[in-house]
Amino acid sequence: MSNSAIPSSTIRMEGVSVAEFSWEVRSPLDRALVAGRHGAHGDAGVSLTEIRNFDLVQVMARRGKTSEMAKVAKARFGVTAPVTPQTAPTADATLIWSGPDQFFVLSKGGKHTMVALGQAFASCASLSDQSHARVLISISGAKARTMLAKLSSIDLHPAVLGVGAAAATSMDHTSVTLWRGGDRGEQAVFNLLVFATFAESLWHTMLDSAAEYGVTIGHSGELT
Amino acid sequence: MKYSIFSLARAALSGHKTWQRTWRDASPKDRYDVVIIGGGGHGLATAWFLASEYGIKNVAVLEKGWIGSGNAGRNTTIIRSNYGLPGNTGFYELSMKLWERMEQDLNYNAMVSQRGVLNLYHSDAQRDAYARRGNTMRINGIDAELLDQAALKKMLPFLNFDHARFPVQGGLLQRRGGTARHDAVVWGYAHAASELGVDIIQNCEVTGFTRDANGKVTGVETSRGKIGAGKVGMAVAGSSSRVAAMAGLRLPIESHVLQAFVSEAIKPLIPGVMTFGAGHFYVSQSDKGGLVFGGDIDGYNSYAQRGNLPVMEDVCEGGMAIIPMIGRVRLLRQWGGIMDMSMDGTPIIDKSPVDGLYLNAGWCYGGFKATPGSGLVFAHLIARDETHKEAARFRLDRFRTGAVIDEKGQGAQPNLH
Amino acid sequence: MRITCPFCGERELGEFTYLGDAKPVRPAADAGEDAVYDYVYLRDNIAGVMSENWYHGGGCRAWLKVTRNTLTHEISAVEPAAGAGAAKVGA
Amino acid sequence: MMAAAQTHRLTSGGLVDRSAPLSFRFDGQTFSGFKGDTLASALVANGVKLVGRSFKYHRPRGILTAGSEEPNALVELRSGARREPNTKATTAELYEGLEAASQNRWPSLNFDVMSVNQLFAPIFVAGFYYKTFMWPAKFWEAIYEPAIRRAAGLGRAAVASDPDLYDKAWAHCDVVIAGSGPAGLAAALAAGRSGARVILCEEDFVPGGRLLADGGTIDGLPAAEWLARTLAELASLPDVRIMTRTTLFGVYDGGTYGAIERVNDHLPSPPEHEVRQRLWRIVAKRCVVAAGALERPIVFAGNDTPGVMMASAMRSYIGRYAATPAKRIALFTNNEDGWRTVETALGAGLQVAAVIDARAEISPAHRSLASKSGFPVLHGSVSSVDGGKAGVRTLSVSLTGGSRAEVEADGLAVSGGWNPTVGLTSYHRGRPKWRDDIAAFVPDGAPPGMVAAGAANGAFGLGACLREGFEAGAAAARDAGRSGSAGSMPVADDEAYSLTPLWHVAGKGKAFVDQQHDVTASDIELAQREGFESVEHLKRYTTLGMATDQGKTSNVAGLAIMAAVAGRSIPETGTTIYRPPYVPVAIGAFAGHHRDENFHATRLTPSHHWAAEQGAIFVDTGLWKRAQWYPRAGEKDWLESVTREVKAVRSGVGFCDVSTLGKIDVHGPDAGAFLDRVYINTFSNLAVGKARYGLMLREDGFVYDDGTTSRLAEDHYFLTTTTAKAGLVMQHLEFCRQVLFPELDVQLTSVSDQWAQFSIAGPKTRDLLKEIVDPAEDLSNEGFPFMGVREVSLRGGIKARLFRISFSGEMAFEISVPARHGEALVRNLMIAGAPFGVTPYGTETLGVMRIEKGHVAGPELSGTTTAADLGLGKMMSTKKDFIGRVMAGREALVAANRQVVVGIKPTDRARRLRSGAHIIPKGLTPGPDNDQGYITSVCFSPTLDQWIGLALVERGRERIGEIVHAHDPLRGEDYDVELCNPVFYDPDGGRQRG
Repeated sequence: MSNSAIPSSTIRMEGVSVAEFSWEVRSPLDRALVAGRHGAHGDAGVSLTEIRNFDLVQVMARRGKTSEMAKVAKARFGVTAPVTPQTAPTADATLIWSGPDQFFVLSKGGKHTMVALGQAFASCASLSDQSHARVLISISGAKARTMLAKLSSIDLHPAVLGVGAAAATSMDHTSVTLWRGGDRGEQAVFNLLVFATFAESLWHTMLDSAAEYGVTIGHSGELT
Repeated sequence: MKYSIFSLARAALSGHKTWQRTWRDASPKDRYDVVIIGGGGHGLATAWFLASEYGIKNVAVLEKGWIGSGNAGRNTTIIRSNYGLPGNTGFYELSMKLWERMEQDLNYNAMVSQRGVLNLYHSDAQRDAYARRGNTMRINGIDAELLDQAALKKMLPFLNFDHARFPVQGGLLQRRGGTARHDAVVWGYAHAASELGVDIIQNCEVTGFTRDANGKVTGVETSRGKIGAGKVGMAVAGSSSRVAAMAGLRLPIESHVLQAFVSEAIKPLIPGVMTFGAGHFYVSQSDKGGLVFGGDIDGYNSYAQRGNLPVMEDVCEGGMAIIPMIGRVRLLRQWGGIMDMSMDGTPIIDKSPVDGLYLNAGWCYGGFKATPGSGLVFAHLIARDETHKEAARFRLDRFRTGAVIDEKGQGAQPNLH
Repeated sequence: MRITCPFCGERELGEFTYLGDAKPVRPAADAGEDAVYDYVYLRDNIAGVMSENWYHGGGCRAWLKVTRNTLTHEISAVEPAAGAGAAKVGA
Repeated sequence: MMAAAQTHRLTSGGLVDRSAPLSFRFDGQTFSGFKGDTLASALVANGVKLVGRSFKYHRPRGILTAGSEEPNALVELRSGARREPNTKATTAELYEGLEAASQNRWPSLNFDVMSVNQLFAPIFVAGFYYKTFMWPAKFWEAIYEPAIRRAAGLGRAAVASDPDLYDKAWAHCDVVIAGSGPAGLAAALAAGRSGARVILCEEDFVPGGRLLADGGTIDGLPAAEWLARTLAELASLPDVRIMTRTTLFGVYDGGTYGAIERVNDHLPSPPEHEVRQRLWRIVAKRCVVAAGALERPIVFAGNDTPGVMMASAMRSYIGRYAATPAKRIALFTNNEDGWRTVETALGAGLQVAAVIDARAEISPAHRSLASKSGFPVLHGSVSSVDGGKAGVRTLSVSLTGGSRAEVEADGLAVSGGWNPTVGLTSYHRGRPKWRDDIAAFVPDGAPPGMVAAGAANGAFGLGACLREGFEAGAAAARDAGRSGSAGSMPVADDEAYSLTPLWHVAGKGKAFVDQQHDVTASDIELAQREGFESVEHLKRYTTLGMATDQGKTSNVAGLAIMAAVAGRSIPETGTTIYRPPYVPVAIGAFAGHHRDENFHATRLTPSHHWAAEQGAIFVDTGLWKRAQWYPRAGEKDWLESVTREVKAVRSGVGFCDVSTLGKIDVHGPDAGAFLDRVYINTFSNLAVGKARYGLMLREDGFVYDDGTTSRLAEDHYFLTTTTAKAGLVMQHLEFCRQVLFPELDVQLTSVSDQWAQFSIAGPKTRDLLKEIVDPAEDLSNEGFPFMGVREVSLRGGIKARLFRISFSGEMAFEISVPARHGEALVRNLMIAGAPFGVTPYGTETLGVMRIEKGHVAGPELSGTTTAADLGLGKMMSTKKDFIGRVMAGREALVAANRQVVVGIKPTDRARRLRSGAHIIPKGLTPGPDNDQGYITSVCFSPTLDQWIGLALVERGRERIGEIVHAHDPLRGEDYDVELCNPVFYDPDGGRQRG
């Protein structure tokens, strides 16, 4: 399993002497995630994929600066930042509502790092880097919704949690951010941001919850 | 009428037609020396001690429903005196000593059963806190033992030693702790108090106080008319704020719901009382065979006498964490009682700021074990107008002065006590 | 019990933490010991409709003012605390 | 062993699958039944009548009902770790290899020694134990109680950990329906067609309710055909879900319902990866209770004899299971409905010995049925039953007019009328109301959003059930905002239902009200005589209705008898409070996945897996696993390892993962002002690039939490909390921000998981850091002074934050990197520190060094100490307001005799100290009046080569140098200690500043 991916957001080679030390990143799920088939035999009902190496920045409006923050976001991302529990996908980032007057910027490729966004939002928002504070898990498969109903107390019905809808909620007494990505074929895709230090524990719970349906496990560097 | 195996056998000959009422069904008189509001364990015990210890027999106990219909009949029946702070330790031990002679005092079998109360610990820090508490108990002449894991494995081999999230390291044991049959305590005090002349008046709800020109309480207004009183004591846990408000008082108390649970009856499985130290779960097994268990309060103000699923699940999770053999035992009944949660987790037994009105309140979820002790010290306060020495710190003004008795160290946050 | 968070929608009790009566107001710095004692310790302990502080810690982390009947647990209104979503102020 | 033939099975009919025979064992004997049987129906089919023994008198008992209301036929199902006591044979689905045993008998069901209790029955009346067993007092625990406990209880629970899995799930819908009889199905049809999301819960393993046994005609079709058609239509509706083997057991606030699904109880054990049972939390806008009604018994002498059965249950056994409880039956009824059992029995070719009808009039149709079939109709009541464990033999009948008759029969069907199931509708303290026309309580005051329909609402006719169900379903869908058409309503005729209330027939012998708890009619009379007249007193005194059936068959009869003896009406007498769950639910199901190691989540630090590789011993700290110490080969105990770690740090360099501390970004122009209000000391004047120790109080003036907070930018502070309080402090700060001080422009974000943070401590810290930090960074005392904070570059590319703070008292830095670099950082620290003997250390060493340094931690921050108690009183600013300021000034909090933190050393240097020992002035006998404090924290100090500790002692700081007594009776230890300065190590602080 490769652990050598270097997120350009946090690692900047500034040409200092020799790189004596390796600063490889290791996902909190590095040990727990064993790719392959798990649980009941037959067609796997659930697919769990960890998405690795992303930038995640929390943007919180300062007092009285909501509309200014919205303008900056619109200018930078070309979409309206969500003001209700929704996501706003753009070409190179997804804006995810995370609470009143705040949203996450989820991206890859180093364009929307803390430093870059910090400058853009300096006048109107407080930013906090959460790139390492969360683990991102994508859940799909015919039984994804059934399995998630064991962990989530919110209504996952497609008419209620539609594509693009988000929720700041809890699973297994742990705070998570959940949103529906674009469907994959006929199937819904649920994305889950989990606190990094809880991730292994919640991962095991998810595996236990999914085992009866059969599970395919993997990881990916691509955002869905 | 004296109860014994002989009277029982005699009565059997007549098909038990000779038994009389366990307590007289009294109608209110115009005036009493003392009126106690609340026909729960504390109120009835207070009346009995007034009559038996302090010679005040012209006493009425007013109960809005039927006696024992409040927390006296809704608790998990545990008795113990394993407290760690001055003020509590002596008082609960006084109460424990009264439990130990209750049945002979009252001529009623309340099934006081000293099968032991064990608090499990799961960390060094918890062990140290229990050591401190256990030493306090011993210094106060109370039995306490600190058990290690090896001793526990012998005593309770069914605990989850091998697959625990928070492994058990040991426990603080009070062998004299145990349980009592809660309803029988109520009936026993009612029986004995009634024999001494106390009027127990059911279906008599207090709706207000009568006061003289100086503001002194002179009696109560009730659903059965005005009743005059030399002194009025209130022992209405769960409703303390409402009754006190009739006298214009605000109390450092919130009402919270505490759920309790009982399983189907099974053959003896769990010997004494035990509390899980890494979650909210405690359990004992009743003489009838049901596991009687509970956990934390629901955590929000409530007068609804019922709780919600999260706490019920939390309690059962605690049970399955520490005693996973109870998985297939079925939960039979769930109920809720309204707790007088005080601001430091400790009761208030004091004269109120209103002349002639005496307070017995704020028992949190610990009132049952205090029943006889509470009765004695409250009777003392009412009879003598002075605090009993074992209740000296249960003053109302302690919140003002800061002399709080906060066993859990949670401060003025009732739902955390 | 379910609380409709004004930001997140209806959510399960387990996502919330209770603090207590929302009526007492923290006294001004010079209000004196009696006023603070009253604020910290004394409660109306209402049997009926009460305004309460709840925290949506398992969700959006907003503090909410919930109007709830303590006799029935019925919730009749939920609004954000003054400083929840306050970025809108003056916007 | 060959199974005996099913002697009492009809050759045709019923819903059992004769092509799927199942073998099972009851009390060691092998029998066979069919798929579709319950254990009870299979026992009936095999002619087994004696199934259990009663609670108190150990009387022989059979099968009374065919559902979850069963009081008698309780068995231990399965064996070993899967043994399930008190399982109702009437609901246990038969599976191949099922094993069940009768309970509460010894040595056998047939010969039960404890049935001797019946001889003592004259004494063992209600509440007898309250009147005796009091002398001598010691005998209670020693003799009486153990005997009572052994005799009580019913079945035996397993004594090994439950091997099966459970889980819990959430479901959401517009309408949840309890019960799939005609009313429930009609409700589901109406709601489902309207477009509502519907969940229909059925506790049985097949839907249909009474249709399965009683049949009927609906929409002109035989019931079975209508049922099949209806189920097919419901299955075609995408948002209608039928959950069989699922009981809706409780209703909670806000439209939350509890349901238990017995996913795999019909199998010997659950398939791999599957759960035994699942707890459902169903969130529904509306609820239709279509849970039907329960037939009620009539109380008469010998009514507990095996072979006495509810009339509807007998119909179920014959009609649904094709099993015949008797060859020659009699019916005792007070209503029209009971007669259906006669029709069913005749249809199955059974003999009818007689019908005993308590009503004055019976219908001409029934009269002609009797004469056609040749059985007598006796107007009167059964006054006693003669029989025994072999079952009913003879019935004595008191005829209207006074004469008597005897009837020979081997089975007696009893119908006392029907009680709507008012459980669910009453769980929010709604009190059911009495209806004279059906002599029964019906739902009233149901929780918001809930209605009862059909028999559950007192509408007993098939047509009425369909109508009420359909209308309730349609209305519920409308209320939930669904506007589709409910289509046409299914129709059926209503059967007649006339009844003459009859509760108790006077007669000789024990007449049981609560069969499981052996509560008799005379017990109720006794309770009334002794003043236990209120129904709650009655219940508690006699235990009526408190058995595993929750009084489903006994409560109403009990209070009717009480009403009669007390001379009141039944509605005046009232009901007891109904309490959930509707049926008993396995504790394991409520726990679900959260048991054993999964009881709570586990949090892992960034260096966890590395530490595990090193062989670290972990300690649970809240949800965290933290490295406690790192043993090395040859070390004999933790003390040796910890001593080595401490020495290594104090003489060289070591590091420790401190990522568990709560970390909060405090942003905004008012961040400094905000911190000034939450800390007792001032932060607004902290320079950028500096850190400061801060202390928070609760509003009541006692210490809440502490930590080091740094200013990273003009408008950005980085606040740390203790590990224990991380989440609570975040909540508290959000409260301050959103509720108390909304006028401040400040934003809070938890960054606890963003940063891997390590303490690097020891005189060689700088040497190590120079290896790993970009050489351009100035780490000298001048370039990076004590309490300085800065972002630095590390060799190899990444940025880190360095904090020059020290908990150990050594020259130390804390370094933090983005968490996914945490493990790389540890590995690099090991490489970079190798020349200096770098030593990873755990929380024990952390603790030793903080005690040596006199820093307070968890045991001192007990929630009952003030800042001054901790020696930090001077930090309290007098120039600003802050949380807790005013209450901290109360007299008891500033009293001179408070217990304050002080150091302690044993006078005997070899003596070990233990936390929890109390401090008594030297020379005094320990007692409550001279208990002056206690030891809070202890350690063996390798630096001082002796045990040292911190204690909270009355006036401790004024008594430095005093020898006091440490009293530890729990552990049998008494010794002298000297009170001393709590800072044992480097009191001037030169090392950490150097």
